Amino acid sequence: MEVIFLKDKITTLKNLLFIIMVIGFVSGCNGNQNEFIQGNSTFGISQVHTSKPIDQSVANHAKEKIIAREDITDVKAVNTDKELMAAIKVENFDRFRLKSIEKSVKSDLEKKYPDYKVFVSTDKKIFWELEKVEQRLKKNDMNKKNLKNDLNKLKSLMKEQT
Amino acid sequence: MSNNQKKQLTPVQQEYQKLQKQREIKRPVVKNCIKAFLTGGLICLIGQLISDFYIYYFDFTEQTAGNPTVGTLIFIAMLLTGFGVYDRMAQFGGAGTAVPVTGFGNAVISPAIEHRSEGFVLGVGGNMFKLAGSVILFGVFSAFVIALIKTILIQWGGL
Amino acid sequence: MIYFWAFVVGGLICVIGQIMFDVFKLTPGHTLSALVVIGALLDGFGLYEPLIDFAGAGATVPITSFGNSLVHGAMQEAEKHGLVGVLTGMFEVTSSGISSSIIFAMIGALLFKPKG
Amino acid sequence: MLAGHRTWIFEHKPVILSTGTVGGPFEANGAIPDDFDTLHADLWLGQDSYEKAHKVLFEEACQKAMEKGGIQKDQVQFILAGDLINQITPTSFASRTIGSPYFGLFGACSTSMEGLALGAYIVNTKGAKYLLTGASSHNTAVEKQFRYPTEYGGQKPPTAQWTVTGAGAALLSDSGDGPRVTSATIGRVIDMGLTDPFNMGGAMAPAAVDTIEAHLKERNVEPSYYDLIVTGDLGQIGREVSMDLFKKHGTPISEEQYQDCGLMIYREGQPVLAGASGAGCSATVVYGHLLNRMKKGEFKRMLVVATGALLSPLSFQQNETIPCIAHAVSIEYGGDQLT
Repeated sequence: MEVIFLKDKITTLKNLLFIIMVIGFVSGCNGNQNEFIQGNSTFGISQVHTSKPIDQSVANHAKEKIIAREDITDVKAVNTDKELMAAIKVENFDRFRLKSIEKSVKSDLEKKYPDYKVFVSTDKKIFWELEKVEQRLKKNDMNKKNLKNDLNKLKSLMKEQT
Repeated sequence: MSNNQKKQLTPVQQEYQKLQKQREIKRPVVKNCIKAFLTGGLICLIGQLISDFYIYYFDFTEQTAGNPTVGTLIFIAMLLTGFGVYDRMAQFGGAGTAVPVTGFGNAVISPAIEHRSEGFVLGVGGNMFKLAGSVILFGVFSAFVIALIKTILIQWGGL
Repeated sequence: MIYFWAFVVGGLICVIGQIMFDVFKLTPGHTLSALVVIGALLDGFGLYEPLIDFAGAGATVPITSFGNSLVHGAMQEAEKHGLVGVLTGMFEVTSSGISSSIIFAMIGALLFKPKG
Repeated sequence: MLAGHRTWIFEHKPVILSTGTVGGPFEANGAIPDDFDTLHADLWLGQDSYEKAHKVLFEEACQKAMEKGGIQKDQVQFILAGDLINQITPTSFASRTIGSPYFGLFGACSTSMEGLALGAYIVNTKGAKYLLTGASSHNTAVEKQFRYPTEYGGQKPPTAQWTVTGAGAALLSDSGDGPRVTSATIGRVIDMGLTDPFNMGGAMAPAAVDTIEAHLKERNVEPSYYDLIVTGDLGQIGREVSMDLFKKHGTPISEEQYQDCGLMIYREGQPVLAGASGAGCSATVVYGHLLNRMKKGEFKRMLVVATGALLSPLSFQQNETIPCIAHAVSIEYGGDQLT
């Protein structure tokens, strides 16, 4: 019996493939929309006003400065007393120049905050992680040690090449 | 090359080939390209989803997520090949299934499964790379030449 | 947005492959070998990395990225060890594709019978 | 008796006493499943390799033919058969089981009629009383050898053909009742310089045309003498191209009269692209479907032209062209026959 339905199986397979494709397309477009909305709403970038454990005003200023650039759609940044770490999201078509954007942002920040060791990343992972750190800073459930550990972890992730 | 071959043909052969060409069913190039675009795009989209999954839930960056993504895609290719689905997908998708890394996986896995009847050493081992071997060869050799030239230019040319 | 571009760029690379199949009547072996060489060349000119930054998996999943990462591995080692690095660093980056293919092929051979 | 350069007229008209046809799952799902004696739902036939399954296919076809003809295997004098696998091992191994003296033949997909022509000649000259002839092919065993592993995702162009999983065997005898083999024309190797291994029909068509025209001329009959002129596995393209050639040469063969086994065995909707092919294609269709129809009286005379492409994976890789061959055998049943 199995044999006789071989042909029908193949057609179902084809249909299935087609449906998966359509779903893929639709969900792909949805993804875009979400991101698009996010991109717009981040004109008011997330600010972290806290002095505990470390004052984040440097990070906040840095964020304002970075977001002013046209090719950058979103930014997260955190600072300790010696280090400043920023993760940026780049406008889609400018992603072809990702490496040079990263470099120029880094050198800008280094000029502006010569007292800080600056780290800039375009990586999604760093972006998401920094976002988490910012959230926790906002909720005030972070101490100096925690923050340092987190940033160290991110630094080692950034150093890791494939 | 084909020009050279044409020259060696006798008039009778040339005449027949012309006649044959008219009757040959043409490959539906545009349709095939659209199918390849959709299938290939879908596989890459799935790859992106897997990659983001690894980045989000594990300690991988965009750079390092490549390895587990490739591994996962090849694992999926193994299942699809083993259950006899990948060749059916390929008849639809053409290059859309062959060009992504899943196609490379399929090219290694399918002869391995096929030649199991000749034993693990001579069959599976001996035939595993009979399709993918050329990809590795030309990839490695061209990469070698390119990297060599680039290194020499950087070291001595001060590029 | 990255999903959209991954789809489009990945799809377009496959279309190039399909054209090589159908218009130039190349076998899959020839086509894939040519694409790998193209990937290696693009990286030689420093063009493939920006494409990966732009399209993500759309550029890393097609076989062209195999050529790209071979060159990349070789260049990384070459920076550290000079010319010898070109030889030794080749598989530094790509090893996962090949090793997972081999491992899953063996597992596949143990688990499956060809279905025909 | 030789007529012309390469046509044998069999004055004693050897009889096809009985036939045996065996098919696989894909054939069971095809257009003529009722004309197979045995159909297997399992492509492996319970064996552990495709090649062994291939061997079993032919064994079963031979046994079926002997069973239906009421002949014991020690009464069979010769086996003339072949297949497509390297060194025709499946057929040789099957003949080991049957144990009769054996001629291994290779004519690619034309093997079925090569065997029938030679077998008829031997029986006609009293070289044997009972003789088995046949051919077989197994889709995946052939795919594995000639193309890619079966699970490999290679897209086949619309000119490609589907190799039949099947075996057909015929028991020939000098006396008895059944369709009779009346003449045969042996083909020449014809090469039109085609190189595409996914377009066999186009490459084989000139060989079929050459043999058919030689047969008609040397036997001195009009095409209308035959109710059916049936080619082995030209497929859609090969059939159309050969019709073009007939028109060009002024050979009056009509569309209805000119059929192809490769277009009969599967039904529409099966993913066979341009049609069926393989040594088992002409063997199963002729020994099953067509002889059954003949016995029912649907037609009286047919000319079977099995076509073969004599390439190997190696010759293709070395950029060689595809040489082709076709053998024609006329089978007649009832009605008046030429002497």
